[in-house]
Amino acid sequence: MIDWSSWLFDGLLAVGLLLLAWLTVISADLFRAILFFIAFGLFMALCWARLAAPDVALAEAAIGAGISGALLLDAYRVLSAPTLAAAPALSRLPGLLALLLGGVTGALSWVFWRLPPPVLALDELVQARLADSGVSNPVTAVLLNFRGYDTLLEAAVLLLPLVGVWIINRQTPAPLESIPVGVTDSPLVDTLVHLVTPLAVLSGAYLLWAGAHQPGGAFQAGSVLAGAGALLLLSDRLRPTATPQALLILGLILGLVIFCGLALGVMADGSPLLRYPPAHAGLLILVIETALTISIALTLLLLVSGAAGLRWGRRW
Amino acid sequence: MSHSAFYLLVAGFLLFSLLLGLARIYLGPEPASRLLVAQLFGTTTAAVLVLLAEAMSLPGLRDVALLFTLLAAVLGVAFVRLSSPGRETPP
Amino acid sequence: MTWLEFGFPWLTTAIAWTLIILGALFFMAGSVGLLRFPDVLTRLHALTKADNLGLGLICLGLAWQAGFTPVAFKLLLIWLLALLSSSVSCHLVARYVLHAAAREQRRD
Amino acid sequence: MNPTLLFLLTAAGLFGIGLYGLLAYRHPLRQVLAANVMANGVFLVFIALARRGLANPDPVPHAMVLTGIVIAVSTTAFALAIIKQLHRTSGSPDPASAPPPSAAVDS
Repeated sequence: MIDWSSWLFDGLLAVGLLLLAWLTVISADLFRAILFFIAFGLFMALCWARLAAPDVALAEAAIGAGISGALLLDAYRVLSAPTLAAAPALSRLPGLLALLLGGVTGALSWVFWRLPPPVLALDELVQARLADSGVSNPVTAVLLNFRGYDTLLEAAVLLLPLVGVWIINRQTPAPLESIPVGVTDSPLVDTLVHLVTPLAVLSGAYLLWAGAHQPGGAFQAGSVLAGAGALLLLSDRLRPTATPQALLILGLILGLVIFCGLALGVMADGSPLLRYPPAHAGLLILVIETALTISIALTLLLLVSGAAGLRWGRRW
Repeated sequence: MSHSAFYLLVAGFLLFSLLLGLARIYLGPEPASRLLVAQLFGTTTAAVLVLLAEAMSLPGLRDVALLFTLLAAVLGVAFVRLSSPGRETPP
Repeated sequence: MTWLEFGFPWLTTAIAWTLIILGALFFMAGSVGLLRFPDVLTRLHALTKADNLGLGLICLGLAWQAGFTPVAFKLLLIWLLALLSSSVSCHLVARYVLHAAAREQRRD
Repeated sequence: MNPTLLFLLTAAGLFGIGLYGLLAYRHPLRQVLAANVMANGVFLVFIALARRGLANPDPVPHAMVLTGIVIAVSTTAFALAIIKQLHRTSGSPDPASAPPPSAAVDS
């Protein structure tokens, strides 16, 4: 019985994903394409949930609901002009192109069909060493201990798009400034801000703390805080500025600095780079994650605002 | 019928109703109507996640649903603030 | 787990499942309303009311089964948050539609 | 046919659809959306394989996709910033159809 109902659910999920992806790609109207893509992101989050990846689903939910929608709608606002309504195919032979890419999909499908069973179960390796990692959520253990190099570099990579946006927007006035608050100036929005902001901070802290033993961690917490920050930007509580503040810069690099500092610091004991002593690993990971959360949240928030700095806007 | 099967079945039914509602993005005609579908997605996704949490015994999924509903309004606010037609202040 | 379970273990399940099925039907009603109603404001009305009632009933059904536990509390919180965000979104979209209509009229 | 294979085939489909959108349309915002669809296809391969034949899902792909999602949204923001700037300076997001800044440059 469980088989039958799970097939129904998985099948609908797969069909929905493919349908939404297709509609995103082919919709002539750009606004429609954006909405289909947002819906696609939500379906993706359901898919992660169904595949037993709650950590991934948390990040996708926070980013899909709070950040990517605001980013895409802002791009649409800047680009919106009637000329963009129709988007003709580039290729003179879209049919041929479709056939070719159908071939790619077919080849990939065939590879997946014939995929040999896994030789090495990384899961067993992780479970065997989990006790030494300082945390009991395997995903957090992988991110911050077993594959700390990756995460360290990703924390650095995350800053690159922001620097890029700064360079591009150097001569442009801070984008949101020019849009009137207009319709969103409502007491209900004030209530929303008053309720959502503390709750988002609370759930960010909860995710950060709980990430040691259940789904959660720096990336998820940072995404939630950035989502709440986007709400503050949109409701004019935060305003973009043309120049960054010193404190903001400090917050942006805090994660990277503390991560590097502790990664190098453990070498004083004679252990290799990034190998935390098991006795203190839990505490070290929490410190790194807290700093990373602040940096990730600020980076995403600044990317949404497209500005170099932020200041407080309208009173609460 | 086991509990898990029942929850999955209901979740599947919700997915189906979600896909039905999608037609409104296509039909439009005005942007606001299309945006409504995004709202439909927010609520329905939360319901599906809560049911999945029970069906798969993954309590972490309830946190996902919580985050979803917490941030669901951001999209609505973004749409209204960013897509005010023209740049003039409303009456 | 609930007090009812002493006499009738099946009754808890029956009540919970009824609530959940009712909730799912409300979701379907919301989708149908979104498709069938003629303009934005009526669609908004159908969608926001039906879906929140649906989510509420599903959460209630699951919470009933969970009994008096933190899980039930979390489900309640999810529902309250959904009420908050969808009522604000609904209000904003409705205002947006009205302002757009007023602007249209002034232009004519 | 098992659930893992179903999701893997879906991932292949997503990749193909995204690639088609990337190559067949020239509007850059559309291409960004298509590239994101492709990226999600790749993520789906990782997560589907993580569950293959194991009691607990493999956490390593989960960790990689988790960071991948955050990186993907920030690179998307970067791409959108470029597109918006292009539109502001040339009046069109399409580099090919934009008028050349001056005749001298356009030799």
